[in-house]
Amino acid sequence: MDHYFSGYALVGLLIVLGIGFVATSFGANALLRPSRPSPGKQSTYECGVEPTDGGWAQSYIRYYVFAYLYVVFAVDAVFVFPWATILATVGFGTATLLEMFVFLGVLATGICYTWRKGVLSWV
Amino acid sequence: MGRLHLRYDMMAVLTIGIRLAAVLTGFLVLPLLVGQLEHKAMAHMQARLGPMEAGRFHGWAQLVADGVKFVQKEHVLPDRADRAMFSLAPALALLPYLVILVVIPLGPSLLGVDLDAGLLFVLAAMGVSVLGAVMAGWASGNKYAQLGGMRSAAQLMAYELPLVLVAGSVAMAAGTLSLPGIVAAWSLWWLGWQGIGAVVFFTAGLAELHRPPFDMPVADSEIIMGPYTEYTGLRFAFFLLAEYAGIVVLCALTATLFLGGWRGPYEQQLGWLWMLLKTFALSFVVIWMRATYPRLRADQLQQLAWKVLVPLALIQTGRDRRGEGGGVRCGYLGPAWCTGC
Amino acid sequence: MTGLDVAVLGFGLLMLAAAVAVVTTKQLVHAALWLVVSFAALAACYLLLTAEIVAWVQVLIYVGAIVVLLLFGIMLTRSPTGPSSDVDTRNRWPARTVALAVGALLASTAIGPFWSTYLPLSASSAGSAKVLGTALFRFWVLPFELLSLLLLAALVAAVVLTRAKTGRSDRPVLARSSSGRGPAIGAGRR
Amino acid sequence: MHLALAIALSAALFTVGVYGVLVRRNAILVLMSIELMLGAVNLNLVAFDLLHHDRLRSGQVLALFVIAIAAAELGLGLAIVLLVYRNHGTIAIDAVRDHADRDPATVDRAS
Repeated sequence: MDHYFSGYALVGLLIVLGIGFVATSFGANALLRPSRPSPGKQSTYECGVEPTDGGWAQSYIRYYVFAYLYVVFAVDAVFVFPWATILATVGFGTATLLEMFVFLGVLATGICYTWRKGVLSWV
Repeated sequence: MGRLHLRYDMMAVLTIGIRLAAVLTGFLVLPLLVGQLEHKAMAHMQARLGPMEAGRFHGWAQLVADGVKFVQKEHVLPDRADRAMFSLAPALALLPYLVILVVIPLGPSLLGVDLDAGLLFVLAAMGVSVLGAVMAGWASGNKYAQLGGMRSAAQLMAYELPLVLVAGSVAMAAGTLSLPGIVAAWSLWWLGWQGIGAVVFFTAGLAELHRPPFDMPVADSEIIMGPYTEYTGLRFAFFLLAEYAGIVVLCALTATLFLGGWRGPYEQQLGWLWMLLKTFALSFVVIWMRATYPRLRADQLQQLAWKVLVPLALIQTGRDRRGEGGGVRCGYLGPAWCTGC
Repeated sequence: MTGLDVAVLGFGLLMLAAAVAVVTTKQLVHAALWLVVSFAALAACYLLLTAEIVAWVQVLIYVGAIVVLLLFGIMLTRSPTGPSSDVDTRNRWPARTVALAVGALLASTAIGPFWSTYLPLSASSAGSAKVLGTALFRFWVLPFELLSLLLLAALVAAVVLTRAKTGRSDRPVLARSSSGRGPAIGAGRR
Repeated sequence: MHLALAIALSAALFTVGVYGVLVRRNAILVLMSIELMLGAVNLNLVAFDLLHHDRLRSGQVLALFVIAIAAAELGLGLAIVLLVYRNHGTIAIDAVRDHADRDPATVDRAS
């Protein structure tokens, strides 16, 4: 109990400390830096050319497919961790191992499917 | 009695203070050392001298001078930018690495805190830091920045998976998620056993940090630093610091998980030294890679991740059927099939 | 009220405030980022409840993956950079009424019986990887395997859905993109 | 800590989620609100798991399953939203009425 809460309290303190560090350096920056805004300076940087139509660029759906692939696999990957910690304990042996292999095998099927469908080769 | 309690509390507060101060110092000093190493090592690889002026002796104070310069630079806020997000993104990119450092052990008891779910904590925090790049890319209101943001997000998603899988493989070998626990369980033959995992972890980590040859999201010759295009001054410096802090974290993690952390000759006395040496040796490899390999294309990046690293990581996880320690260690289809039921 | 109560209340209020921002902000990307804040605070609540693994899985999956997915979705549907006026329907008051009614119902039915129940958070390992792993692989094996099948099905579905448009470009579906901006998805070849 | 606190927070979060689902026009924002509701459910599951301490750890395991399934659901939902956007040029959920039960003679407002 003590160890658990004191450990995370330390992490929390460190986060607070980090925010303090960032705030201090931004504050020092605000005091030390000049501030001379001008329209040219504040326009969007496009390699010295006049910026054209908005700050929006079209993206590929392909990014979405890869992102979704990741989500699906990340969801299983998190189950690997509880599994990893108990495999060596008494009472969990080959059966647990095989269960995980079935799980991973189904997912490997998924990746084979996407591979065959050509999703993994960009464009 | 009461006084004893008070003294105990004082001690506890002092210990916590020392730990926090040590983590913060490490966070501020180690990335600078890696940065300086990069300046000098890369210069010598390219038959240059690198920085020589600042601090007189081989330009050791170059990065300090850079920092002083960055603090005094103007913060240019583009008209199209989303003000709050634009200003906060660098902090979001930087802070996760500070937080990760707290669980990395320099020695058996020489660490910020030993979390029971340390490994999962580290992976979660690494995922958060990428949000900084995506936020920066979107908030800049610049096409190149947005493209860079998308690319870094896509890259993160491709490489986080092998990272998570091989981390799971190590956790299985050690039977614990606590980082000191993993180092304690480490033994020399893991080098061969977890070798694939080490390579996959290190490569995927490089990709997550956008280090060359995986620097397509920030390719300066192509999309002018990607998400960081519009950044100036201290906020830009924060992104740089995040990159180098990321190198430190990645190398320290690889050393902890795969190379045995503080383990080595005289580990009782010199453990911290081994850990630091391993970390810096790996950092040198990171720099070496930058000077050696050309940038990968978007399709090559994704194919490397999904067609090479993920299958390798799956193989690594699959190979793990024999762990260490007690319990049931029967082969895959061995006669002890019943023990688990 | 113990310190733990105060901490849970603090993070809980942060979570609620961020959630309110998610459902009221006019900017889509801000909504996604408030969602991050809300879920981070929720993860902190899990941590305080000693559900360690659930907390970090929450951060890993939601912050690292789902929010990025949402951001992709937002960027692919061409959301404006600034605030947009048409993110809400006009029935704001009916929505408020219904939501408050649901909330009141939940609160009255769920809080009542447990008004004075005290959560004994003595076992710090209540949510550790070992405990959850033991439960998962001893009692929840079948749901766990079914989950993999579900994920496989979802993966196949997503591939089919997103590949639909990368096929022939003379499909009637594509021709119906009438806003004059052309097909936005997979429009690298515009 | 008091269980009522967790339940109250969870109920409030669920309320916010319900409001979001009802009031939002943009389909992606609706999906986000659904995630809020699922988060509220998870908070309840975890809190009651710690109360009951059963051998199955049902609450926490179910919370893990909910997170996993929510991820799959959201990804698929977004894929559908992207398709809708491609076909209709909008993802305002009240503008997409292809499957609405009404007289086919009325004007097609979908596109």
